Amino acid sequence: MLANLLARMRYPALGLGLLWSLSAAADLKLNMPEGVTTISHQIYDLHMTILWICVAIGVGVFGTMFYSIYYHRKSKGAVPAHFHESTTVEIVWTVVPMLILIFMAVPATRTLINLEDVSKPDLTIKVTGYQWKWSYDYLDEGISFFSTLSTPAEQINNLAPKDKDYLLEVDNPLVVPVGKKIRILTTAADVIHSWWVPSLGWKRDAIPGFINESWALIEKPGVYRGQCAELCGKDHGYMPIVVVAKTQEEYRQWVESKKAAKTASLGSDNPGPAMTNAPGQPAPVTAAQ
Amino acid sequence: MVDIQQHADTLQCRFVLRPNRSLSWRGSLLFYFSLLIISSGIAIGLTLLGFWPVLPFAGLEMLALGIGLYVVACRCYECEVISINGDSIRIERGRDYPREQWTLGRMWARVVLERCPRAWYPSRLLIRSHGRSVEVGRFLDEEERQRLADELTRSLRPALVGNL
Amino acid sequence: MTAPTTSQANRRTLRRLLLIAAPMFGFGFAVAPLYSVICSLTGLNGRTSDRPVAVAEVQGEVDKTRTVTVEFVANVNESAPWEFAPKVVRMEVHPGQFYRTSFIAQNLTGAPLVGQAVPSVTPGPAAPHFQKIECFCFSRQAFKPHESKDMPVVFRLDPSTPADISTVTLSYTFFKVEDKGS
Amino acid sequence: MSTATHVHVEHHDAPPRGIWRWLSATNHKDIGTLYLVFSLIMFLIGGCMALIIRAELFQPGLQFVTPQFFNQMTTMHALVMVFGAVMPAFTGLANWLIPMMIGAPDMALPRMNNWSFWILPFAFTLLLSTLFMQGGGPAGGWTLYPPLVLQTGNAFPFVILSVHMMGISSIMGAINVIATILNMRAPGMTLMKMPLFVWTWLITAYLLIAVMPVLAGGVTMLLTDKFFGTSFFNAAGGGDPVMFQHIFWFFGHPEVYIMILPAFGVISMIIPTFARKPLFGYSSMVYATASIAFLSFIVWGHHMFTVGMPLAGELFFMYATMIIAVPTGVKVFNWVSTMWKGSMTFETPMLFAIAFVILFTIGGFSGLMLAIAPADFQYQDTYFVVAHFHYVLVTGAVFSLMAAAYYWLPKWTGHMYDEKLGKIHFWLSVIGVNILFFPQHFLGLAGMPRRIPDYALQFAEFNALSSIGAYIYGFSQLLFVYIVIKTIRSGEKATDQVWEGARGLEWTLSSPPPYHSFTTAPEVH
Repeated sequence: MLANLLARMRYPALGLGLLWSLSAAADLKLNMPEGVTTISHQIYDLHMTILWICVAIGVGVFGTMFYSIYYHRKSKGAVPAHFHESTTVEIVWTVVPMLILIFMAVPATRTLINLEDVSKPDLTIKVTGYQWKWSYDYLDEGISFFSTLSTPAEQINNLAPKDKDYLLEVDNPLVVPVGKKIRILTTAADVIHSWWVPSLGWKRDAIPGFINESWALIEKPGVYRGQCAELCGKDHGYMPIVVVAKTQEEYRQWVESKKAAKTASLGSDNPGPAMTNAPGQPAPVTAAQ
Repeated sequence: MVDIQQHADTLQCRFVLRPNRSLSWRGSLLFYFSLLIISSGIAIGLTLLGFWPVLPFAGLEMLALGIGLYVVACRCYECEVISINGDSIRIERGRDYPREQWTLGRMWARVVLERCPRAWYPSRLLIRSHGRSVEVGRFLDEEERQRLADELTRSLRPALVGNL
Repeated sequence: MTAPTTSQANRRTLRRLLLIAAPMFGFGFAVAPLYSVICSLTGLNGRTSDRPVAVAEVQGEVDKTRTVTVEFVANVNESAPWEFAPKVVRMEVHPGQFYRTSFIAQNLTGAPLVGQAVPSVTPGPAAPHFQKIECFCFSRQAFKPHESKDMPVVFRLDPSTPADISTVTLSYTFFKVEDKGS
Repeated sequence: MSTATHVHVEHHDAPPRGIWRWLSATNHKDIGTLYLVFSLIMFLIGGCMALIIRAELFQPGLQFVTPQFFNQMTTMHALVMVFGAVMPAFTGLANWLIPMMIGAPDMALPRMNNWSFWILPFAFTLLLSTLFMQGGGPAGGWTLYPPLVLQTGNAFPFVILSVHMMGISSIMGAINVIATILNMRAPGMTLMKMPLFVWTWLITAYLLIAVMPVLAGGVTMLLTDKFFGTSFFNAAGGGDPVMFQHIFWFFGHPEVYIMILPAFGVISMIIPTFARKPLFGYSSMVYATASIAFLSFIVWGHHMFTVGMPLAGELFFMYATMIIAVPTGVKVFNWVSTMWKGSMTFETPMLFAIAFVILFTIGGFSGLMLAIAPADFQYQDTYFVVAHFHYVLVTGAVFSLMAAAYYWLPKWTGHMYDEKLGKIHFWLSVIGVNILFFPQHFLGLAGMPRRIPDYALQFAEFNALSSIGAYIYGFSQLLFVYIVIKTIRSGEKATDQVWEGARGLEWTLSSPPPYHSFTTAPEVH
């Protein structure tokens, strides 16, 4: 399909090539990340398709315009023509863009349907936005913890050199398994936030009192970073997200260690912040009547 | 626009002055109701959803628009009639009937076109007689006012000549 | 300028105005139904009803052939001093059948508290099919100091729940209510 | 006494002088000038705020301002630019030009015209004064989303009041424009003979009147939610914070077109002049404008794809938004066809108009990309969006205003501006603005969220570049101020027609237009 063909053209011609080589030299990121989930690849392809269609239209329109600017200028002795209407032309340039739009709408619709299909998840994690931190609850495991920025204030205030993951590092990252369909529920406890990890391909608003859902199936292990994407007050820029995708065995080990730590701490103290779930013991289903 | 009716032999003439209007009363109404329906449609829709504070604002705004259109429409129907008759000049102003009128002696009447010393401001056309002056043709555009001034001056002259 | 030109021009003006006004006019009429369509499309009210459904009102047979997963989620707004959690995290339900579950809340302070739980259902299209005949969210809940409550919900999924919905999440957010009791 | 006596008025009913002249102004040219001067001042104030933002973002880390003040700057910059600079500037153009273009002696409601202007300085004094209040100015973004905006300190009611005042001013301006265009066209000036600038303003005014009550109602509900215990947007009381976003964008999307449709009108006046060829497809331009206006009512959801709408809603808003590309495309094609086989010269207004066509189209392309819902999940609330709407509003609306200023300045002042300085201003602006906003596309795609005072190291290079562009663009506007002042005070005498290819009633007037209207009879063919 043309879309895929276009999407594979990583090295565009002409002027953009310069920027690309610049980006290679300076390790600048110029484009949307391809991401690590099935949906993010589709979105990347869609993004590239539309980008190239826009570039093509732009070359056509601006080309015509520059041709006209160059050859139909008074200083070249151009004499103005008198035409100022053409129904045929008007119809053509109404219908052709319409067709191009339909061509774009088809893959967009397909991707969107895919994106919204949250059925049959393997595990569900609830993400709650706070001013200004995130909290994660693994519904089935009963694990829950807060995740806050771990960049020291000295770095922010330019009193210490900034390290590689400046502002994109947290104390407790979200740990997830690869190859599993993860359903992410988002909500917030005060104002609206938005949970966004570019590598997963989407963002979803976290709205107080309401719950939203979306999903990700991460293909390869790694550390993926993101940020809050909805203005949420003074420290909006300081509530990053770090997702650590582990192989399934490593993930299991992590879950076990977390649970062990939880039982250890339960005996000691008061329950801490109010964000806890009942232990995951399945209660009998009771019919009301 | 200026409408001139002149009787060459009787030395009588009438100038009927009206502002230019490009929208009829019916047109104004239609326009107003098209906006009213849109605006109240939106406001009622939101009210049904429970967001009623939009409604009073829409109402106030429609009221303001209605008043605005009404005032302009009325102003467009304003009319001034200058009748030069024998040795008097009668100036009547009104919409359906003459609400204001003045009578000036023709003998000492002068037509004065005052130009403002500063750019951007309109000229004023005054008919002066015995220290009284009446402004006419406020709503005309500059070229019409200029033409009216010339016509008025011309109409007043024969009387002057006749009496001397 | 002559009179007929003006009136002709006026008439033409009117016709043109009408041409523009007509779709607007139509749109004006369409606004209210359009809104309801758009609301249902967009799930503007992504919440389930705040009002109980009378048992007599509900219709439809129990559909034993179909199973839908219902998940329960509890949140506390602005870190209010509550411990709040569902008793069970997940249930497999048949549409049409009534189920009872409960949420546990505990006042963590030594002072009386009043809270209001606000429900939210995702996915949005499932929300109108989620019927509750009994719910602690229908009224404010008063808590004595350190009181712990077991608050029941009796619900069912309408048998007409769209077939593509396999998981429904019911989320409650507990808001602290400033004054008065329930 | 053979001709009417011409005298100069000296007695008490002479138009007032000094400050009172401006306070009591009812003349459309005075009011137009007031609007334009006011918007230029606001443009510079809003620009200073932008430069504060860009200074903070020049390097990672916090250097100059606190995050809270940074948020106040982004919020105020938007409010000042949208309601203080762009909208009043277009209203100013409308006041100056519409009566001249349609052959009317003045605006239809001169006294209301005076009020609608004089509300604005008070509204903005109030708005800017909130920066000095306890808790600072509004910091929740110009979109005023609850619940965040409800955390604003003492400034909150003042912000709402100033938004109301801006709304009242806009509505009065719109009523005036509508009444003038409908009632006061010269004989023979039928609707389909009106210059496109007049057409686009008529449609803009219609939009304004349709949506302004929605904004007024929306912000009033915020106020009652905060102070009177209602819960329209408060989930605890049965409200829904997302509904505010629906209401805001139901106003906000038409508002976007309110800021760009008159720009389309301006460009449609300028390109034919310098191409010496009539506008291609006049009637399709009118219909395209009307359909853009109509579509603007049904696409608001594309600003909020990420709030969790059901699939059907996302599809509806995606398709409706994509369709807007069609009439917008028609406009761009028509402009290009107008240039085609013309006889072009490139004076400063034409340069700005050509830059508008190119850069606005780039903004349109990124708009189309943003319309694609699945991709929007990546773009939403990133610098890609910032780049998009600045291409549309700065290189779109503001460039069209610059073009308009150069185009009509000789008519207004009677003096030609300095062409050489004008060209320098153009090139500085166009280079600066692209260095400023083009890298922001890359920042957004690479994952930098909007409205953050500090950012990860990977974004450093482009942010530095962007800030440099901001300073080039920002300071080059001082050159514009200098050019305008110089033109008013001196300069070569402008002819009546000013531009060789200029057509339209306003060019039959002398420069400056000495009186209300025409020295030669307007004849419309």
